[in-house]
Amino acid sequence: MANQDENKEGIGGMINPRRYGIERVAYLLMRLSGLGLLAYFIGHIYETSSILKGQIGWNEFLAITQTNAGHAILAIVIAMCVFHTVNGIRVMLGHGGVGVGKPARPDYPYIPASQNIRHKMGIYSAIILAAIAMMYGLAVMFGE
Amino acid sequence: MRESIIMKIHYGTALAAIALVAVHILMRLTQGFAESLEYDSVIANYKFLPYAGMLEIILILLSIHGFNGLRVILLELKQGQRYEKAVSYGCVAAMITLIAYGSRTIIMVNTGMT
Amino acid sequence: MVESIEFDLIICGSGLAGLRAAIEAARKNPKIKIGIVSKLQVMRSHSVSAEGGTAAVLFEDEGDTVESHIYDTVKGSDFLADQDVAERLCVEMPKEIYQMDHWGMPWSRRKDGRIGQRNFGGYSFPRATYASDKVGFFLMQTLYDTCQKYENIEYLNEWFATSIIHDGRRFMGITAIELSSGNFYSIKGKALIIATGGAGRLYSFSTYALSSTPDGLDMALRAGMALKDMEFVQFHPTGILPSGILITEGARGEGGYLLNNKGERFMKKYAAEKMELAPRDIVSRSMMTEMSEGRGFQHETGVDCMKLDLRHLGDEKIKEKLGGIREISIKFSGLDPSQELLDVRPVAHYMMGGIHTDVDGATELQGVWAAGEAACNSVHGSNRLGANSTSECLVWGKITGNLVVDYIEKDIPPTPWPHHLVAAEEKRIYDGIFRGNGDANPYEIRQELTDTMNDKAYVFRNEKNMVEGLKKIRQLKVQTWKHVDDQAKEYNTNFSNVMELDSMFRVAEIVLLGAINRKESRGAHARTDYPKRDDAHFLHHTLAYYDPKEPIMKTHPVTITKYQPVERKY
Amino acid sequence: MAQTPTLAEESGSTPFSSSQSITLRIARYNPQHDSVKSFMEFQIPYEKWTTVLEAILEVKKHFDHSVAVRYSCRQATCGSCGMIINGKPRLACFTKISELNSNVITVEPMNNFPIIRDLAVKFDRLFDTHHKIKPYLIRNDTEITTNTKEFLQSPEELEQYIQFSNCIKCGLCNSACPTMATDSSFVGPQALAQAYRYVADSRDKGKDNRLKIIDDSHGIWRCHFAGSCSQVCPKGVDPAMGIQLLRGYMLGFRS
Ligand SMILES: Cc1cc2nc3c(=O)[nH]c(=O)nc-3n(C[C@H](O)[C@H](O)[C@H](O)COP(=O)(O)OP(=O)(O)OC[C@H]3O[C@@H](n4cnc5c(N)ncnc54)[C@H](O)[C@@H]3O)c2cc1C
Ligand code: HEM
Ligand code: SF4
Ligand code: F3S
Ligand code: FES
Repeated sequence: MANQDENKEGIGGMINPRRYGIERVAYLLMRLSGLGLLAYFIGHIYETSSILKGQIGWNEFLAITQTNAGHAILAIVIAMCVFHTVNGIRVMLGHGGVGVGKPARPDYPYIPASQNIRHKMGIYSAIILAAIAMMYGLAVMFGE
Repeated sequence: MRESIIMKIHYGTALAAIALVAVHILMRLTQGFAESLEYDSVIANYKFLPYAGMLEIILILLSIHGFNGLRVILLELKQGQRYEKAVSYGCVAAMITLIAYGSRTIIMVNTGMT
Repeated sequence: MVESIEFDLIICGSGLAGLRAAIEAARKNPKIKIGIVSKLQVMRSHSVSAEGGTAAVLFEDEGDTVESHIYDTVKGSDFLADQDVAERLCVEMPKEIYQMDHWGMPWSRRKDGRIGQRNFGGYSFPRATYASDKVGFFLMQTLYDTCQKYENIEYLNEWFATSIIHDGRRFMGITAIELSSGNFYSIKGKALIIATGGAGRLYSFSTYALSSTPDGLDMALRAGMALKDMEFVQFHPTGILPSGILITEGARGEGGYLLNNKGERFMKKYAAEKMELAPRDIVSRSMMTEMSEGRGFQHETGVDCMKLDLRHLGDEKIKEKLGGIREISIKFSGLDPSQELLDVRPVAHYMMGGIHTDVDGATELQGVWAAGEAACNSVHGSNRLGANSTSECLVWGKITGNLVVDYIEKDIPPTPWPHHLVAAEEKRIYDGIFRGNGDANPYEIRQELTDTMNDKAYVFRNEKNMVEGLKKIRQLKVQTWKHVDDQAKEYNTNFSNVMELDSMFRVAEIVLLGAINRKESRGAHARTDYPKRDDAHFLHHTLAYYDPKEPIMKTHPVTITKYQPVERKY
Repeated sequence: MAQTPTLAEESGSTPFSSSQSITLRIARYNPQHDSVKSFMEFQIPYEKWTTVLEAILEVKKHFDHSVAVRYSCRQATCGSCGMIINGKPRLACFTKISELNSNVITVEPMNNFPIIRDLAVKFDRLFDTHHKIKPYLIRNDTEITTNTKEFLQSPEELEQYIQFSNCIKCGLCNSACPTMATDSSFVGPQALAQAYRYVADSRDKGKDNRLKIIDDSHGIWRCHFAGSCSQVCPKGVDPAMGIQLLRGYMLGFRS
């Protein structure tokens, strides 16, 4: 990790979301949700393969997922998926140079145009949509 | 491969996946979540060729996207020629394995080999 | 045995002059090996602080002439400039501006796409070429970036040069300490360009970077070269309080006023025509006179000052053309120039003097050239006009870079490397300084020295003060400050600070001696006891040579080609 | 002649008159001799305009000559004095003690740069990456001849890149960037912003050339638009913007 010779901040510095505002939170959530989704995706493919074991195998597997814990995990997956998707769209636009502001002579005190309200709104909406979707998912799953 | 091509694929797969995953999930919701997971309805879905095709495409797109994402994170975590080579090939291998494994399910169910 | 490395050309100093020379040499002959030795990281040189402009005649179609630039320079110098040298500067400059443009310099532009120029003190045409108010910074960036094109330039970042090695006739190399490791090296070379900049940190109230100390000048001095005209120190009228950071003359060039406590633009009494845009020596003296006659202000630190009024320029113009000083005054003094008056006071800003060179920048030692502020080719005489210094750096950077390649390309017969000289130098700095002991705190001594210079050799000078100052400095010199408490090798700035102090003593003494000897008032050297210029006795340059006991002072004639000295009025 | 009190600017010999003081904690570490980083504490009086750099130099002057710190211009133009001040990368000469709102000020060497000693760090990699992106006008008539005049450039064209031209190579951005925290091969926001500075210059013709250089596995794609670089930049360069605009070319959003 933080290598003394290179004095790199290491993973701790990379994931620390506290110092640099919401953009850094989005960065972290994007990574976590990406990894989370990948893990789920692998699990999901393994899960669905149980269908090859016929109805019994499938139902056994389904039973495992349809516990409270299973539902909770699924709810988180939904949230991750929505956040990752919405924020992913924002990130792609940003990476293409959309909404990152126009170059202009900077005047002191310097306020970076790329750290603007549009992208902040994008991040907040990703988080809010993710929360709504998660709640909706929970309602559907626990509601029955 | 040039990094720009890889990353264009990364973005491209993400974009394509948005639409398809939406369909995939909406199927769950329109059919009613629990019912859609009944063994028979699942089998029926798989047997419906366009749907199975879609699943196959999602599988490929997201495997590419996901494992490339993983590769990116791993490349940034640590550097070194051997490590980086291992990460690149490892991710491709994992990707292929996952696609193969998932395809096996889809193809076998679709062709009625259960 | 001292480790050694080898280059064809060694450039000591990486400011505008050093980098310009490096590019010129590198592109002229891509085969020679060039080493830039700098006690700072190359990009950090003091030149980045230059703000206002670079003088050149660009708009002959709009009425400017090279002739007029030459005359303004000579008149500004109070006729002490060597006129052939001034001519060289003004003739070469326009090409340099275009060359910078072609290398990517972000010059500010006029609506028609041509390069913009602004008004500056002492000129009869607005010819200070500008890039917002960060000219030096952008020039440095342009040069540093252009250097990246050349594979034959090597950067010795943070190497402190300590001495010049020669056989009495010809240059052979230098010695230097690599700061990061603390190792002492000899660097062999066929030729050297000294571009170590000014030494304004001799004064405690100064616009200079904290690193602008006279170690480069001292190195040349100890190697037997003369320092010329060191008594002429320019005090810029507008150093902002409390830091002393510069508020560029461009602020007045864009229309700023200087006010006294009656709210008057007092410059009308001293330079009715040019007002605030009279040359710096005149404006500084006027400010000091106002203050001593009770028409100044007092800053909250207790220091006297005058006010600079930029409010009428408006926020937008200030942001566009003076963004840098806007940042400086808001940040460091808490004042927004579009709303408030700035507290300013004359501040040590430039040294007209330096290593004695001819019009080509060649020194008295074969194989050594000097360029930039460290050199004194006498282009500025006794008072430099604003914006002429970055120009000088560019022009003589180019000239020396060019000539030095011709010299290197000639076959120079090899001479045996004088190990004993390197050993002697090693002894001087390690036994004499690094392993010295004593209890005087070198940092406090440095403070006292620079305070003394500020007190005794400021804008107005007189015999009594300067003699007192010299005595004080000699007293300080014999105290036991020659020791380095930090005995680590790596990045030992304590060591380099003490070495800087060591050089300050020798050069401060020369400044004072020159000033005491010059019993007249000329340009930046204003004596209350001899208020008139005295061409009969003092129309000459001052030279100072090293001697372990006391510097040897000589004189040197001024080159006058076309313009006979007349009284200077603005 | 006016005998006014002298203003001793150089790290303040003006006796600090105020009664305010702070605790300055300086990280001490010499990799050649020490196995761990440690902190030394000093009580430093200050005025409302005192900067962190002045406080450190005060320590160097009166308490401990051996503090290793890089500085030069003391006016935020040379880029020497970047360090971590109370947890964030900042320029010591451009950070006033009074604006930190804290009684304790902790200064540490910049992250993601190898430590030489105490607060001084190695810049070799930053200089190398800067060199790598070809930071100069690329076209074949950059050398002037006798009658050359300027390349015309309108104020609007200047506006397209002047912001990025303000970079002082202080490295704060590289120190804040999350990718840099773990990836020592990443080109980094400083160099990428400079690549954009030249690409956006109407006089330059080297766009394709430069895009190729930064298109590798530790190139521009390792920026995830985290934006921390722009937040810490003391000169308003906004590298994050430059990088995304640059990537816009590669993704075909711009041409
Ligand atoms: C605040 C300010 C504003 C200015 N504005 C303007 C302006 O608007 N227009 C104008 O024309 N002029 C201006 N000037 C003057 C001008 O900036 C300088 O004269 C010029 O930059 C000097 O450049 P240089 O290349 O000679 O040396 P510097 O830039 O001072 O560089 C000196 C170099 O020498 C190196 N060095 C010194 N000693 C040693 C050693 N012992 N070993 C190794 N290396 C060493 C240093 O590391 C540095 O790289 C201004 C000056 C100041 C102070
Ligand atoms: C369908 C909608 C999706 C969109 C729009 C999308 C978009 C993106 C984008 C733009 C990135 C790059 C982020 C960056 O470089 O900063 C990314 C990264 C990533 N994605 Fe997705 N993605 C989607 C779905 C998925 C899924 C389903 C998975 C899991 C299999 C996944 C796994 C990853 C991973 C692991 C990363 C790397 C994380 C990072 O670099 O921050 N993505 N995604
Ligand atoms: S972009 Fe800003 S933070 Fe980064 S090196 Fe340049 S000036 Fe410093
Ligand atoms: S902080 Fe790093 S991730 Fe990109 S936007 Fe700046 S370079
Ligand atoms: S000392 Fe130059 S940037 Fe701080």
